[in-house]
Amino acid sequence: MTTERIRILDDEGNLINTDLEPKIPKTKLKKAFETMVLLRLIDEKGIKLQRQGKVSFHIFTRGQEAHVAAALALNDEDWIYPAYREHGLALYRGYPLEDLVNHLFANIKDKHKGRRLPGLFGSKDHNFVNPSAPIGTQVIQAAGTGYGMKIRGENTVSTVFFGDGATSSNDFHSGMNFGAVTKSPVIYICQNNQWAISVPLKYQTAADSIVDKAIGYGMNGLQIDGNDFLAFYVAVSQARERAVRGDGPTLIESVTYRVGPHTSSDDPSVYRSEEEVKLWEKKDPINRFEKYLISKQVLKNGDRDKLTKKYDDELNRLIDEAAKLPKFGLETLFDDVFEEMPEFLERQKAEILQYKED
Amino acid sequence: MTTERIRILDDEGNLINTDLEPKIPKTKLKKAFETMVLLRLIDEKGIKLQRQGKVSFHIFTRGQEAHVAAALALNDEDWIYPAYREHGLALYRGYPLEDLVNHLFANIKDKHKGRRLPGLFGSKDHNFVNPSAPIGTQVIQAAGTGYGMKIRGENTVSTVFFGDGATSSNDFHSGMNFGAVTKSPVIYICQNNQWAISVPLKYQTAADSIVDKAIGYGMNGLQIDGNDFLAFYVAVSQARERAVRGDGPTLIESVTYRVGPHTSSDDPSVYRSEEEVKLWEKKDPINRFEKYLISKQVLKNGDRDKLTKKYDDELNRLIDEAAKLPKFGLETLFDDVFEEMPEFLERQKAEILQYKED
Amino acid sequence: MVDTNIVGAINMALKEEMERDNNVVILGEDIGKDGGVFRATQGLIDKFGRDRVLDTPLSESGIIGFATGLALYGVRAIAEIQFVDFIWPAADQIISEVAKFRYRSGGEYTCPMVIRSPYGGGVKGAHYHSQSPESIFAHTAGLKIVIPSNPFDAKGLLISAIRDSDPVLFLEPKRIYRAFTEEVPEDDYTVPLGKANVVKEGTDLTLVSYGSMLHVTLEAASLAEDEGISCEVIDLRSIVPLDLDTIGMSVMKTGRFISVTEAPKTSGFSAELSALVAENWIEYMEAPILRVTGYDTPFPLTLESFYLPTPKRVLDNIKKSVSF
Amino acid sequence: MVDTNIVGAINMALKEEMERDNNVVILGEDIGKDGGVFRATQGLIDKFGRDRVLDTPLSESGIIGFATGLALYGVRAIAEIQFVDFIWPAADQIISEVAKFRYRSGGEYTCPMVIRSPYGGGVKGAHYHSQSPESIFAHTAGLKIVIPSNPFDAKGLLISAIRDSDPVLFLEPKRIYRAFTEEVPEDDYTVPLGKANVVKEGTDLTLVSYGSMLHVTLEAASLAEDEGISCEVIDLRSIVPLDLDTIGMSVMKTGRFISVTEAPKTSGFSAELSALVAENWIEYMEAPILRVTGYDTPFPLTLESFYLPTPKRVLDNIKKSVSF
Ligand SMILES: Cc1ncc(C[n+]2csc(CCOP(=O)(O)OP(=O)(O)O)c2C)c(N)n1
Ligand SMILES: Cc1ncc(C[n+]2csc(CCOP(=O)(O)OP(=O)(O)O)c2C)c(N)n1
Ligand SMILES: [Mg+2]
Ligand SMILES: [Mg+2]
Repeated sequence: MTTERIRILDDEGNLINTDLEPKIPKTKLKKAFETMVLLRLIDEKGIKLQRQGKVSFHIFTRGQEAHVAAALALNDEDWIYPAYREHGLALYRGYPLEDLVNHLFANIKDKHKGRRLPGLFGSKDHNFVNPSAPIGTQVIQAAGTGYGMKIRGENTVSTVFFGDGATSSNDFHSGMNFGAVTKSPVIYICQNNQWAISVPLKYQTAADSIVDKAIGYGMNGLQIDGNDFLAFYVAVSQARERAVRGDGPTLIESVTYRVGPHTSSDDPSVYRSEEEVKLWEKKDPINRFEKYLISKQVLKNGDRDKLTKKYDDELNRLIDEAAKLPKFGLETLFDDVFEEMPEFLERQKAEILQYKED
Repeated sequence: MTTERIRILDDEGNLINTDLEPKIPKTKLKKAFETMVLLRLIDEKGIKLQRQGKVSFHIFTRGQEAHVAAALALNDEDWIYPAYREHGLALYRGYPLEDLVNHLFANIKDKHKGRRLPGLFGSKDHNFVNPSAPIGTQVIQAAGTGYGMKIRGENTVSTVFFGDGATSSNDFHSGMNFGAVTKSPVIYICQNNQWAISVPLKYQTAADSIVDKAIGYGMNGLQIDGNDFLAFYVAVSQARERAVRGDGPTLIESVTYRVGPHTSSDDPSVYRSEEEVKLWEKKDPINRFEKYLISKQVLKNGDRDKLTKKYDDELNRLIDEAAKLPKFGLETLFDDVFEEMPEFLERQKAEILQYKED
Repeated sequence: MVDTNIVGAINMALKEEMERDNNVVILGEDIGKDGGVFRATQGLIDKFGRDRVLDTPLSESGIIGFATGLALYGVRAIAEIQFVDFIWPAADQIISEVAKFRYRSGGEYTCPMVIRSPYGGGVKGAHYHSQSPESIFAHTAGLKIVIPSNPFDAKGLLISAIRDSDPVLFLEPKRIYRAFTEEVPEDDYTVPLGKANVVKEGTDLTLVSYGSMLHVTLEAASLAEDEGISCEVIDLRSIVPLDLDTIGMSVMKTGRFISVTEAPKTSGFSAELSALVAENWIEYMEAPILRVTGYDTPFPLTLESFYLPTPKRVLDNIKKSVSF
Repeated sequence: MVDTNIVGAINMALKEEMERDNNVVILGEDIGKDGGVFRATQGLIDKFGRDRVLDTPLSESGIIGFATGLALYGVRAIAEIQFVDFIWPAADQIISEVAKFRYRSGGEYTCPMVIRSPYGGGVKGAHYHSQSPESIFAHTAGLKIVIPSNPFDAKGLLISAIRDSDPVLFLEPKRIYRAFTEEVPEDDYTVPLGKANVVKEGTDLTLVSYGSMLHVTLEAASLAEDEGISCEVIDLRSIVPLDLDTIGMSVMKTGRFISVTEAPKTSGFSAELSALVAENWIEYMEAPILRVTGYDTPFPLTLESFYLPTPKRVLDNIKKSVSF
């Protein structure tokens, strides 16, 4: 049933579809590449910090870095509902690396006030919505936001990311359906990385492809090689155009792979083979994009190493600083439950403050 | 996208597809017709009783009586999860009319002990599962039962009915998905009667047809004229064969129409036109089936009136008897919460029994 | 002033708020042409159009999740759940999302919205058209829960809820939707969330209730009066935030406490009320702290008049308390 | 006898019951090759195969609805919800279906199944890997709710739950999954549902808890002992059905009562316990009936050690009670 998979770069990064090759300014291409390199490094640092007991948890983006392309295809005013492996979109939009590091440490400078698991962050300034942990809930929320844009007559779109596992969730279903019925400007992007923790795609759905699910909602569908930065860009651009034109939402299936463990708590060797991982490592999105950029003279050989070194230094510095900062104080425990603190919370707060020194 | 709609009888009841015409023993055809006539009469009586204040509520099957065909295509050991407009399946399987009437009156002979809204009944003896009211929940339950049949190696199937509105529910999604992934012997039958109370199909889904939803689950799909008894029979038979062969589930979209109000509480004149109803009344499933049966010499002109008279008498008698019976006593309020009554319920029971005479 | 019942008052509040602020949108099943199965939204689609009066697909999870996306974006959404018994498909959106957005984002994202839903028994609705789940949502930090008992409060509380910065679950006592009318101002007024109403003053015993049970409670109080027992009756109006001071003032005066709620007894909101009294004012109590509630069974049909608290059953508990 | 922890004991119970009865099937996310994210189902897929150890799609609603269909059909399903925080998508199946099937069908259809799920804080899990929703399900008539506090009980209670004729929500205190080991019989034994365990006898004050909070409570009791206060500590083991007699015997003796639970305070199960004591034994009470609980906020991360009841906080409440 599946429509053709969009590929512009082959597994080695050679341009194989010049017709579709998008025209992206070099500065943007470069910035995208930098963001992807940075993501790779954040994974390395993150898991090290977790192993050292300095942060409590790490979520990997490794292998799925091509998602950064969406940030180029979208406008900054477009809303993004991430799942939890889309750090690149926030970073590309200018979310400060310092904020991310402080968030990982859940320290006093963490915008979420030390309340979230590291990696589950959002930023209102960047229209990058704070995700929860329950899988799939953001899909329908994104549809609601898209509807808001529609009835206000804005030229923006609402974009949502979710995994292959999430397609089984209740709110994938409601989210796809509500978006399609109301013809709202929504882009649904499934990062089909073949696994939901230890559950392989074949136990998740019997469909030939996830993109086939679009049909049952009367929605446009596109399938892309999710490790192909250019294909990712083209699909999101097409979907965006369609959405702002008033032609309704699109489901994009990005076929990719979760190269790392699910999270720092996971041991994938229990349930999948090294060979499979190896196979996909060969299709690495950063390597492919790098080759393309070199061919386009956006990058030179050696640039990547320099970049890595630069970010490594910067991250080390930020980490050192972040590690020194204290956590939020006990007096903040009752903030933000409601806009104004009701009396019963004032009483609970008074009680707990007795234990401040413990 | 939609596959071809199966039709064997045209809107007038003429045979238009002899290739597909099923071979069904005359006795069964006759019994099916009788059941359909009975259903029509139950609607008439039910709403009258409700208007008279003798029963609290009525749910109509009018216009959707062709569902009785499924009872012929299935074996009696196959499980049926009805929505709430499939009374015909229970009746065809031998659920006593007397039980139904007593259930409507929620009297002391009601198998559900006077606990359910009239029309929400099941019967374990007839593998006809007691439905709830929350829409869609039975879809995944039917999948679970199908899986049970599969792992026990039985040659039975699990069949579930639901409306077009129900396709938006969470458990349509989980039910379709779990059934397909486990390749369980399940038949999903959507009675697409064009309305969910006042919400028309176009506000329910943007899909071209409900049967298109099968694709996204990797499931076989069939669309039928749901007012065509023979098409209904053929589709369920095909789906059943496939299921017991181990080839997995089928979604059948039965395109039909809710000719009556949603329930006795509903006034459809507020939200839909008389013309639309009239149009569909011309495609009446009983009339079409009658014409076919007369052409096959299973029935004669005038048989239907005689049947109606017979059932009218029987129903009147049963209603008179049912109306005389008392309700379940207060001492039964705490039965069946658990298998054995725990102490705390014994205490609550003792308390309430003080009020028995009030 | 118009003479209207609770449904009428709700319809007024919705209409006026939608007129006042075109950023207010309502959504739910059958709320458009049908005007809602209880007619609470009657006429609104004609006045405000489908964009702002959205008949949704049959998915409560969808309704609340969609409203959440609207709320985050800055649109004020009022979602209707046709019967609160059907709220469970939306439990994840309400409990995991709506209630926690402000907190989890450190105050960046907020989720002000109203979830309106008819609740409660007494309408021959059986298992799935009769339940009262307020205590479950009261246990969910971040939600406000409002339950009016009369048309005046219904309108004033609903307007407050719509203008509130936090998510509000607004439970409507369907049993008394049309039970009586009263004068309701046609213009804009609010009844504040978190302030209880002392409906009747008394000296011997404190009765606390809300929603449709308030009327059962009042009847019981009047029966008790006939027997020379003076009951103070408090209508909570909102259970989160709860007006603990008003309860405290009353029990310090009366020394006796009974709450009347229709949900099943175990872990019902009556338990919370008893616990609050027992932890704060036990030294004033002259009798057991009692609850008159529904029972720990699914909601019945033919036996619902026994299942629900009755004036008689409340009265017996009043007598038990005063004769302790 | 084997020396094992709570996860180990649960794994033993599952394995033994699946060996004993091939009608027992388990299902959930990652319970197969992965052996569950906490390893509670480790090794079972190799022993019993995918038919009986079913890795499901990512849908809690699906897991419970599928288990319901199995239960109705006569297969004994044990469903795992990976973290109880993720149970909400299944709320409708649990509350509307599982809990009510027996009642609504007049006893024709029954729904015996076990829903296993890790619950509770203390593992740096933040909002969505830390919650304790037991009171919500306690409010749902038709469910039994079991919460073990040690390996011996975990195995014996789980076996009872699997063999029970009614649906059981079996909440596993993940904070103490691996906190300690003890001797657990290798063979078949059961711990009955609905019988509390008096873990420590005492005369001055009754402390009631369950699950991981039981250990906090015991520590507090031992601190109190140091100060000359004798606490009786009761481990409820199941909250529905509740062993009210054991609580009653204790409070009639001590005249003082504190419950310790980690869920938010408002409408938590502690409220039910306070209410029961206040309605049944107030005349014995010599002090306010107290609750030590989590607070009415979403579950925090860096501040969780303050949020959760601590021995110190329980001790302060003990002192408050005895010095009243
Ligand atoms: C409702 C819910 N159920 C279970 C979990 C536990 N869980 C966290 S991530 C995950 C797998 C998600 O898979 P997928 O959607 O494919 O995303 P991926 O991690 O592969 O990017 C599971 C089961 C959860 N967070 N929420
Ligand atoms: C979860 C849930 N939400 C809302 C309702 C109220 N309700 C009862 S029937 C119905 C419409 C059902 O439509 P459909 O599935 O098409 O079945 P039909 O009545 O047309 O046969 C609605 C909204 C319900 N019963 N359950
Ligand atoms: Mg995945
Ligand atoms: Mg319909």
